[in-house]
Amino acid sequence: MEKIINKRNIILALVVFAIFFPFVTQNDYFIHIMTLSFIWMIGVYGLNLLAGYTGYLSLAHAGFFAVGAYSLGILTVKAQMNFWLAFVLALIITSVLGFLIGLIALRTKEHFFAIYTLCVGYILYLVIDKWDSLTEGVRGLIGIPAPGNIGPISFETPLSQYYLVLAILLVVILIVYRIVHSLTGRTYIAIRNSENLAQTIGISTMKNKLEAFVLSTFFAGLSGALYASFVRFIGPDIGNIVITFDLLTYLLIGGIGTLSGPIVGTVLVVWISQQLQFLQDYRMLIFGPILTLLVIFYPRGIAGSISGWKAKRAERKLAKAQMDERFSQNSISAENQVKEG
Amino acid sequence: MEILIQQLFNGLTIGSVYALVALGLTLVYGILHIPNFAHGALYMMGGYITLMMMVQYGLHYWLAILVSVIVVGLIGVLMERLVFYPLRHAPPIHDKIAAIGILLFLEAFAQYVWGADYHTMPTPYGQVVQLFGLTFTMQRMLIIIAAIAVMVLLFLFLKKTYTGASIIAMSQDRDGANLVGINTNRVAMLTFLISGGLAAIASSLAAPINLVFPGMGQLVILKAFVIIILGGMGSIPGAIIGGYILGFSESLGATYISNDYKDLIAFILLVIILSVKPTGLFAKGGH
Amino acid sequence: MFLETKNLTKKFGGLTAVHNVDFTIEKGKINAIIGPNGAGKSTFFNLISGFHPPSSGSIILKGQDITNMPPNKIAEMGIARTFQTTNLFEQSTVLDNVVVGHRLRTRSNLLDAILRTKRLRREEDQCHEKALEVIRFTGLEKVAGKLVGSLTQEEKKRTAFALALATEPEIIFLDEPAAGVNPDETEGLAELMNKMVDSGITVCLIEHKMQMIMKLADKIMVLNYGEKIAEGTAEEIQNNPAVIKAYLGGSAIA
Amino acid sequence: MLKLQDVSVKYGSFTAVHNVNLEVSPGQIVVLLGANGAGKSTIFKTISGLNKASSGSIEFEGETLNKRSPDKIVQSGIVQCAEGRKLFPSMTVEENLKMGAYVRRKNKKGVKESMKHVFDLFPILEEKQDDMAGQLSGGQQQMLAIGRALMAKPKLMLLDEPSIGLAPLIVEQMFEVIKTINREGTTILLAEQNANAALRIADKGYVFENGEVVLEGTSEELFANDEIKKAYIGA
Amino acid sequence: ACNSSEKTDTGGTDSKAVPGEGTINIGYTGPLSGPAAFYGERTLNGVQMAAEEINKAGGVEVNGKKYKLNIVSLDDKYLPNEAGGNAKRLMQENKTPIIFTPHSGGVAAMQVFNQQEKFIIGAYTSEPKVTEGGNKLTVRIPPRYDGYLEPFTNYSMEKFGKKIAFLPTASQYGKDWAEKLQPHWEEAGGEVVYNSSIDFAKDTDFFTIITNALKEKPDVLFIGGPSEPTAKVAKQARELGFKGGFIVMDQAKFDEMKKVTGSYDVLNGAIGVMPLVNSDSPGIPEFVKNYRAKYNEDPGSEAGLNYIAMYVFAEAIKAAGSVDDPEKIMSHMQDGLDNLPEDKKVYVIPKIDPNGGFEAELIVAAIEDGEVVPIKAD
Ligand SMILES: Nc1ncnc2c1ncn2[C@@H]1O[C@H](COP(=O)(O)OP(=O)(O)OP(=O)(O)O)[C@@H](O)[C@H]1O
Ligand SMILES: Nc1ncnc2c1ncn2[C@@H]1O[C@H](COP(=O)(O)OP(=O)(O)OP(=O)(O)O)[C@@H](O)[C@H]1O
Ligand SMILES: CC(C)C[C@H](N)C(=O)O
Ligand SMILES: [Mg+2]
Ligand SMILES: [Mg+2]
Repeated sequence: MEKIINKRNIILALVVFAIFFPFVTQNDYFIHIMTLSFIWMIGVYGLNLLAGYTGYLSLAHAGFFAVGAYSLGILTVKAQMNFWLAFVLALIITSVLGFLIGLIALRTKEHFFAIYTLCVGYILYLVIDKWDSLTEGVRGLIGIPAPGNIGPISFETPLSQYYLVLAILLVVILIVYRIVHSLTGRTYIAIRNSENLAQTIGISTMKNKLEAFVLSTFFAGLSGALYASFVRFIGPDIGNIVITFDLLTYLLIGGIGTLSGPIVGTVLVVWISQQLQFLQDYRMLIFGPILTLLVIFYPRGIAGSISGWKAKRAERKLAKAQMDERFSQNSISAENQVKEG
Repeated sequence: MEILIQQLFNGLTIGSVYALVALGLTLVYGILHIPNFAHGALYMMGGYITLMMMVQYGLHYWLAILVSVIVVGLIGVLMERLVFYPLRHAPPIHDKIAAIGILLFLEAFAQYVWGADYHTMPTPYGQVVQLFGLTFTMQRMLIIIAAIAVMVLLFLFLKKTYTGASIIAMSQDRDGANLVGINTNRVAMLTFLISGGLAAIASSLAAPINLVFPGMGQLVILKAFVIIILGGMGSIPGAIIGGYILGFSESLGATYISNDYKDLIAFILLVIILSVKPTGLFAKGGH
Repeated sequence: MFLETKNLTKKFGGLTAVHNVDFTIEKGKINAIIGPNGAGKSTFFNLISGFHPPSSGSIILKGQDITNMPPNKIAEMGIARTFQTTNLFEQSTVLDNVVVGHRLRTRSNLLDAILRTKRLRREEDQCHEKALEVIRFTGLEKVAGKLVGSLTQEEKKRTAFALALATEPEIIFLDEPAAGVNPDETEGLAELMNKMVDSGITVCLIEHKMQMIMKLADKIMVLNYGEKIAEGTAEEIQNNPAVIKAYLGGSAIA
Repeated sequence: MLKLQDVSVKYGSFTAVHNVNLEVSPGQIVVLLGANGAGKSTIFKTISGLNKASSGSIEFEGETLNKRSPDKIVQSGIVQCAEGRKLFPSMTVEENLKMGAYVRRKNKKGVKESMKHVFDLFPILEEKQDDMAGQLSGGQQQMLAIGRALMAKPKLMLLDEPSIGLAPLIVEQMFEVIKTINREGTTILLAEQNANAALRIADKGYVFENGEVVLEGTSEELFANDEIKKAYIGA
Repeated sequence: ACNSSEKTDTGGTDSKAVPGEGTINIGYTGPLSGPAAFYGERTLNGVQMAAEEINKAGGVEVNGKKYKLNIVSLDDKYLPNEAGGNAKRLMQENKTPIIFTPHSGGVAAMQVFNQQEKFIIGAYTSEPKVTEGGNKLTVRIPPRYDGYLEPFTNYSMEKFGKKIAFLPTASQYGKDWAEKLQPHWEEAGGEVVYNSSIDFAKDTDFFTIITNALKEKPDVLFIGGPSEPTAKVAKQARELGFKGGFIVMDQAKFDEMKKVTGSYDVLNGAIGVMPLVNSDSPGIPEFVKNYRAKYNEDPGSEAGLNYIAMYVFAEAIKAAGSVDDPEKIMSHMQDGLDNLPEDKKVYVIPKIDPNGGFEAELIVAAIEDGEVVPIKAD
């Protein structure tokens, strides 16, 4: 019980901090970076749901991110559509595309899936790059509008955009939290652990994988659409594999398969790479090794390491408290079913 | 007709380079069971070292390549020791990210040492040979012949020698290899040595027909991944055949379908193949 | 007839692993399959549970043809199985392993999860109840909170049973449940199988431990090179010369 | 020949083997008995160098093995046929056997002879010599694993539950084979659950419980022991 | 977090603050790592060198007070969002009235907020849209290239013939060029027999595409992109037996191409922009000498144009009498051009158009008999 209250408090504290952050810094640039980080986080949560919980590493996510962004961009700039209508359509387009691709991609497994999606991502990128008449090709789409007003609230200023993105992020986290802690989440994790076994206990693996895949691309598309309306210019490069690697880096450093990993990782990496700006052309000389070292020494990511450490402590405690005693009271809770932070 | 033959030759040239790169990648995949994203960076390092040996130390082309093979091979070994070995029990995603870290580092390193601009690699085989109205440059012939020679040697090594077989054995069961007395650490290092060496040969052969620059590895690495998937990961004949399939599909695709979309052709080919055969063309048996 | 196979055949390339096997399983009994290594026993299981599509022949459950159903559908039909090499979610606790076992009997979906509907909560409790029930049934109370990876072989076998039982099967297929388990513990597992039958579940097992089989099985089928060479009660099998020659060897019971 | 003194092995903070003393003399068959999880495989892995002992010493023919790498240990003549077999699944049966002779690879003729010897012991392997190891049935794989270990012509062979998953007829043959191998000069350390069969061919046995040796003695002594009878041989 | 009130000197020129002197921070965001780094570095070199010279000469005097220029440069890996973030950071931490960037994506990303946050974009891009969208604080530095069409077409058609094959770089710049050149060439009575582009970031070998282009028996090849790969294309075209002329788009420089081909002979019959080192603009000798001394290579137009742009901005600041009012500075850009000292005129830029684009004079050259010869571009 105590643990849960603690956890709640931490989350609450983080939320409160996020809400008051703009007042604390008053620094436009920090707000800008933070907003971007929130946007990335949404994409990272998408990746986490698939790679972290279902065990399928997709390298196509920059592609879906770009599809979300370009759908919004094209619908608003070229078709002059109402922002929110375009926004919803962009999400639908990404998810439908995700569904179709998932249908084929999920026939492959493990590394094949990773490389298959790598290629899918590259194809999405190439199509955006080459299909000038629709996407403006390398020129990019200029002049994407900021989010339209919702009633009296407008989203023209950086601050209002910050809060909009934050609100959406919180909803995403809540959704992911609930999924992970539900039977559906257990089902995903079962697939991650052993797909064969999952099948023999009657789980329709294809249906569940597809569900996770579509949801994951949905988040990528959401992230992309928000990005487009925040940066308001997009070029084909946002669909490049490099962006997938970035998302993956955030996830891994934060802790894959954990709930707080995406937040921790994104903030940390974005912050580090901003700090290394002074090194200019040579910053990758430092960043590369840092990345590698972190992966070696914190293989479960920051969040994973912390929760691992906690789990160890809890296990020791548990060993003392007689397991069977608790059993007779029918109270083995599903507490540590999902290893997370 | 002439065009067709010229393009087949072009496809053969570029396919040879692809095959060499893919071979190195597939070997390491076999041992590590991860796609080594840093392989492209090794390719790039190979180009620079050969270039430096030739330009700065005045070595002959072949000698320069030899030095490059050794140095890049050693970089590969270092990579194995410092990064992949400590990560051998970690889940596969970790190796991927670590490899990306190495990739970022090596590219920045090359830029730091040699600058960000393009370099030209001289070659003693600049001659152009015209035969039946077709153009063969010596360098291109060299690429094809040398690549095939390297591949035959590698094949013999793996199939006919115990040391070679130990690489294959280890790729299938690391503990098992240990139990029959194979020094698995040494084999892992050896594999990286060969893999790096292959990358260096590939780039040293290909650089005279293109350029040497920090991002040159990216030209081939993504395609190398397409190839090893196409060929079934870890499969050596698969990598070679896949390399040529891609080479030909690019040169013929550019000629008879569309130049702008020729990259797309290769990737779509792959997607179709994997859709039909989810484990690649040459996936080996077993469960 | 509860479950029957007709002319069931499986070919791997040139090799016929299972060849024209007709077998009937009677409800509420312990059925056993024995045979030399490579006889096709595990393959036979794989065919019934939908892991491999048969090359020809059919599988009929309670009059319904289930021959080409996917594994998950077959599980829903009430067929559960365990694997020869213990196949479990090693990184989770016993309890967590078993909880998902009941997932196939629940209906809640993604939307339920996101909205945390009543149905989801009810079904979560239901899965939990079921898990506790089968854990008790299999006698795993003491290790319910441990990671499966850290269990002993026997406990893993029991966990595999529990997981299979959580799917509420009518029939359960066990592939060498006692392999790697010492005689003392083998007894315990045999008892457990008897308990399953008593609670109405039909059991079908592959085993090399003759002592156990002969005591336990109501009906035995012997496979050799993919073909059925004998079928009958323990006594009949033990005295069948073909079986002795192909499988049991001189000192029939070791 | 082999001597373990106060050997302990840990997995993380968990001590799987605790202060074990054990001795094998040349030409013997020594059996380790014990329930699942008693620590038999752990001992084997430690002797083979796959695990490191956290304390104690392991000596083979007077030299300490503690610091030696697994491949060096194989070279000095200790070969293990491990639990889980650890075959090369996408290599053919023949190639697997060949790899078994890795430490003797220089001696081409010897390798050929050993191969023939193995085929004599397990004719099925000859029949399947061009098949991938991964496609064999469980029992066939077990035979291959033993065959592969034999290819190294070990002085000391560690057999970790060789009868697991084998048909009775084969188990019987297997123990015959073990006896034969032993007679031909290979010392054998065997882990078994099948105490009955194992003690019949063994000279000496150790009984493990929870990572400790709780009992040791000659086969006759152990056979006569009621506890053993009850726990491992079955009534 | 980092302390925002403190001046973070993120690389670049060191300017020790002397009492009584002020500092003007000039921002730069561009690709300093990754595949486009060489391009980013050369643009930055130009800005950097001008700033150092100005500082050495005493700085920029505004209303009697002397200011040193301090270049604050950030890497954006050629990504628009990074450029946008960098601009925010430069504004927040360094209060930069001017931010240079050498790519259209970065410009577009900054144009979203540069008028609210008040800074001038020093846009080193030829994308016409950046100055046509009505943004009042954008200066387009490189010249419009349509002036080249006429002389290039005339020269090539006369000397070699009417059939041309297009093989430019696949960048937007290359495509824009091709789109403009095609109607021009056809109007002059020519024919485009092959039209494609080469993606230097994705193509491993150019033989394939050149073979296809030459199959159509063109008299002239239109090529272009970064100098070195462009040179490779020319060289391989020769290897494949091409005997005609080249139209080289302005991104590639003859002198840099020569380093790849070994001599100008391969390029005989090529027409393109006059290499900066061979041009006779008044500022050239001095600039080339200093640049060589500092960077150990010949300067190209990336360096030259950004160099001169920095000078023009400095003059505009003086003329405006303000170091922190970008609108004021912007309105004195023409003065900046007018006041530019003669010996700094690496290029001759008489005018800035109302949208903020520099209108430079074009200087054209061809390669004949292994020599660079100037060509009249009227
Ligand atoms: N996926 C497969 N591909 C090819 N051959 C296979 C495959 N699975 C099994 N086999 C072959 O089919 C035959 C039957 O194997 P199976 O695993 O069913 O035997 P089993 O009776 O379970 O033996 P054991 O008692 O040793 O486990 C064997 O010869 C085996 O090599
Ligand atoms: N890699 C490991 N990490 C953590 N614990 C382990 C590991 N391997 C074995 N153990 C634990 O060490 C103890 C001894 O295991 P070991 O495998 O040596 O037993 P065994 O006697 O061979 O049993 P079995 O008869 O099941 O093969 C067991 O409690 C087991 O759970
Ligand atoms: C050559 C340059 C003037 C063009 C520049 N590369 C751009 O981004 O548009
Ligand atoms: Mg079996
Ligand atoms: Mg064991």
